[in-house]
Amino acid sequence: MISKTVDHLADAVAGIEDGATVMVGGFGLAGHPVALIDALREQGASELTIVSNNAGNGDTGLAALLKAGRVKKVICSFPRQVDSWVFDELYRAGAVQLEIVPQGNLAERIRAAGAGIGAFYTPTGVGTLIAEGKEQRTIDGRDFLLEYPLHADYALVSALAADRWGNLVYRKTGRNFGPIMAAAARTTIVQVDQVVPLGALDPEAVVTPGIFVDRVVAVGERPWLHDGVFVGAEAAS
Amino acid sequence: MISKTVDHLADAVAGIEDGATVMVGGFGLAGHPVALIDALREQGASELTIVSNNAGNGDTGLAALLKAGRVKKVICSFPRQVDSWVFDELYRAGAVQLEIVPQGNLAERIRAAGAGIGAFYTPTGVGTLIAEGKEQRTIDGRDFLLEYPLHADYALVSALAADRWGNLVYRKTGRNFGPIMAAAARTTIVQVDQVVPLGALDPEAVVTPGIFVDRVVAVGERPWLHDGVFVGAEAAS
Amino acid sequence: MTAGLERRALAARIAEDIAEGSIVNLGIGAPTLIADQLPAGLEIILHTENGMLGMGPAPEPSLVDPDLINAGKQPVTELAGAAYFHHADSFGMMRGGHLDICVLGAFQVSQRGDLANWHTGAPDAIPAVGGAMDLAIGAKNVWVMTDLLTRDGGSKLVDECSYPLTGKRCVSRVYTDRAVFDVAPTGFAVTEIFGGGTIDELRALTGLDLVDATSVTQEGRS
Amino acid sequence: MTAGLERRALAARIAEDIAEGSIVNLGIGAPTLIADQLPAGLEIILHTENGMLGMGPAPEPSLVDPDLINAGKQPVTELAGAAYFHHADSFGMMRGGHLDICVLGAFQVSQRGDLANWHTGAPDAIPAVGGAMDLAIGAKNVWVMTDLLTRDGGSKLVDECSYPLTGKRCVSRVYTDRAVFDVAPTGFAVTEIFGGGTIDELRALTGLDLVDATSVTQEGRS
Repeated sequence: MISKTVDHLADAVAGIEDGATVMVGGFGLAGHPVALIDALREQGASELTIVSNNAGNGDTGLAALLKAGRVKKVICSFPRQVDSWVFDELYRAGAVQLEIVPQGNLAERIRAAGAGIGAFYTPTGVGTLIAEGKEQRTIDGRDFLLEYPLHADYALVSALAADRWGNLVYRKTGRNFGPIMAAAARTTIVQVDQVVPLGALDPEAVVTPGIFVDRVVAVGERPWLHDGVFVGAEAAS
Repeated sequence: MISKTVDHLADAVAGIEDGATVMVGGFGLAGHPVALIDALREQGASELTIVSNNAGNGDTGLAALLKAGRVKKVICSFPRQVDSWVFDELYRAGAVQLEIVPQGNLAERIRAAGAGIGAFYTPTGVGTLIAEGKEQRTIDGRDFLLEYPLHADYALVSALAADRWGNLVYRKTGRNFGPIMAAAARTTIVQVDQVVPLGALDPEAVVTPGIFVDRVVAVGERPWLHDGVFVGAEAAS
Repeated sequence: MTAGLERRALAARIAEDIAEGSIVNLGIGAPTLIADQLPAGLEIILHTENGMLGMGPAPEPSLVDPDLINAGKQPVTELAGAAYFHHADSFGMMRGGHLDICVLGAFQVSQRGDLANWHTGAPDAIPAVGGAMDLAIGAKNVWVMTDLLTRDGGSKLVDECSYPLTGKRCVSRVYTDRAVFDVAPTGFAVTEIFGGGTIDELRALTGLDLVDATSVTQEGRS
Repeated sequence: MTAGLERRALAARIAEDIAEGSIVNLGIGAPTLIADQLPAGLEIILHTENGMLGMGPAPEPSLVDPDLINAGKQPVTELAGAAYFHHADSFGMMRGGHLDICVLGAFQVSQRGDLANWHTGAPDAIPAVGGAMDLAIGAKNVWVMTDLLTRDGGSKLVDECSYPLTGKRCVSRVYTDRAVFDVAPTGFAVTEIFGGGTIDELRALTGLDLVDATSVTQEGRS
C-alpha cells in the first residue's frame, strides 16, 4: 500500500541537508507552509537557498527562518514589503544574498524544471536590468531573453487536503506556487489541513497529482475553517 | 452582461476563413468536437491547416472534414491508426500534407503559444529524424532541440459544461488537448453538453478559465450520460 | 492651473474607459482603487496575478479570508464565475496576451511608452519587481495611473526614463491627476485635461512638446 | 532451443519487476498486457499519456465509457486516487522525469540502448510517432517488451539500429520471449534465459557478443 503520509512535522522535514535549495510556496501568507518552515527551523539545516515569491512577512514562517540565520540566499520576485523587516535588515547587513526574478519568469522557470524543459525564451525583462548577462534573441520580430529552469532539492507546499497517494487540492489564492513547485523539486513535502481517504478527492478536481508529492503531513484545520466551511476572520482570531 | 454562448452551431463556426489554421481537440474520439467539425464542414471553409493529435478516426468528425477535401495540411503526432482510412488514402494520393510532431512537443508547442513563450528547448527528438533542420543545444550536459510555439486562428474544443463567461470543465480523458488549445488560438469555440448558470461551476475545479474562450454552444448531453450520470455504453447504442 | 483630480476621482475616470467584458489586471497600489469605481451592472472580470479571475471587492471585516487575497496581499472576495489557477498559468495569461488591460503605477513613463516603476536605482534600495515586468509586456493595453508630478515637482512623463526600466515601449496611455495622455508615434498626445488646465501649462510642467488631441477626443467620446 | 515465453507470460514476467508504488506508463500495444498481470494487492499507479494517473483495467462491456480511454484508445477504468490533467501536464510528467518506468515495443534496440520503434523508413509508410519519443527520453527506466526475432528471423537486438531512431541511449532493459537483456556499458548483458535456451544460442540468434550475467541475476533475485 502506498502511503506518503507521515505523522510528525519532524519526519516531514527529516533529511533536508545544509546547503539545500528549498522552494517555499505561498504568496504573502496565503499558501505559506508555516508549519513546515517552523519544523525546518527546528530541524536546523542551514546555508539554505530559498526560492519563494516573497522573502518573509512579519516574524513567522520564512521570516523566522531568515531571522534564525539559516538562509544564505533568497531567489524571489518581491522581497520588499511593508512587513519584510527581517529580510530588509539582513539584506542591508549583507547577511543574505538576493536574486530578483520577475514573478512570471520565476513561475515559468519553476514550471520548466518540473516539465523537463531545458530553457525557454521569454519576453519579460527585455531592455531592463534583468536582461544583463542573458542571451537575447529576436523571434518573429519580437525580442526574448533566454531563461533556464529552476530546480530544487525540496519543495515545502501548503495545500488544503491530500489523500495517501499525495493527490492535492488547494484553497482559493493559496494555490499560487504550490503546483509548480511540487513538480520542480526532487522531494516535495506538503502540509495539509487533513488527509482524506483515497477516492475522496474528485479526480477531475485534483490540482497536484500525487506523482509530484513525496511526503504529506496533516497539521489540522486552518483557523478560519470549521469542518471545511469558512467561518470568518473573527473565528480565527 | 457577458455571454459567450451562441444558440446554433452555424453561429459558433461563423467567420472561419479559407486557409485558417484550426486546432481540433480530442485524443481519438475522446474530447473530439464532432458537432463543431460537422458545422465547419457545412460552413464550407477550405484550405485549412488542422492541428490535432490524430488525423481522423472512422468516417465522422475530422475524417469527414478531410474526406470533404477541406484540409490542406495536418500537423499531428499520430495519423496512422486502425481507423484512419480517410487520411491514409488522401495522404497516399498526395492530397494532404503532413507534419509529424512528437506528441509531447506538440502539446508543449501549443502550450507555449498560449503562454507567450517565444521558443523552448526540449529533449524529445534529439538524434532522430525529427531533429533535422532544428537548432540543437547542450544544456547542463544534455542535448535539446529548439521548438517554436504553434499558434492557431481557431480552436475547436469539446468540454462537458460551460457557464456564460466561458469557464469550462471537461470529462475524464476527454480533457486532453482542450485546455492548451483554448489558450493557443485567437478564437476559441467550444461545444458543451450544457451551459450552466454562472456560479454553478466550482471555481477550484474550473479547468479552462473563460479568458481563453470566445464562443460556447450547447449540443445536448453525450449519449452515455443521463443528467450527468454515466449510464453506460448500452444506453448509448 | 487649478488642482488636479484626486485619486478616487481619477480611478473613476479610468473606470469609465473600461468596456464591459474586459479582462483587467489592476496591479498593486493606487490602480486597485479602480475596482471600487467600476460601473455597477457592467461585468468586468478582474485578474489577479496570484491566481484568480473573477475577483470581487474587499469583504466585510468579519468575512476576511486569509486564503483570498489580491496581488497587494489585501483581502478580496470571489464573484460567481471566478476561477483559480496556479502561478505559471496566471503569468501565462499575461505573457500570452490574454489580458485586455492592465493599469500600473509609475515612477516615469517615456514618450516612446517605456515604463519605469520598480526600482529607483538608489544604492540602498531593496529591488522588488513582482509581476510588474510581466504585466508591462503582456497586457494588450498597458495604462498607467499616476500623479503627473513627483513630490519634488518633477515630471513623471519624460523624454527618456532615467530610472531602471520595467518594460520598453509598452505603455499606451497615461492617466494623471492633471490630464490623460496617449502614447502616440510622435510622443505624448493630450486627450483630456482636468480641472481647467491648458496644454501650455502641461507643456511647462513636463518640459515636453505635447500634441494637443483634446478636440479629437471630445468628438470621439461624444 | 525450446519455444520462448508467450506474450502474456512475458507480460507477467515484466510485472514481477515492477515495485509497489511505481508510476508506470505502458505505451500502446503489447506492453498494455502488463496491466492485467500486475500482482493483486500491490499498488502500482498507471499513467496514460492522454491525461490520467490511476488508470484501471478494461471495463465490463456494459461499462465502456467513451470518455475514458488509454493511449491505445481502448476503454479503461478509473481507480480510487486517480487524477486527470491536460496534455501539456501529462507530457511534462514524462519529460520532467517523473515516471519510474515505461515499457515500449520495439523494431530494434541497439547495444547502446538506442531505440527504433516508430518508423520502418519504408517509402510508402505513413509515419506516426505519438508519444513514443517523449516516453523514450522521459521515463527514469525505459524497458522494451518484444519478441527477440522479427517475423523474418532477424534479431531485433542489433549493434546499430538501421531504422529511424525513437530515442538515443534511452533503453535500460529489454524483455524478449527468449531472454532478458540489460543494456550495460559494454553492450547487452543477458540476465535471464527462458525455456531452457543457452547464451550461445542467443549469441547465434542475435549475432552479438552478449555478456552472460545470468548467475549474477539469480543471486540478486534470491
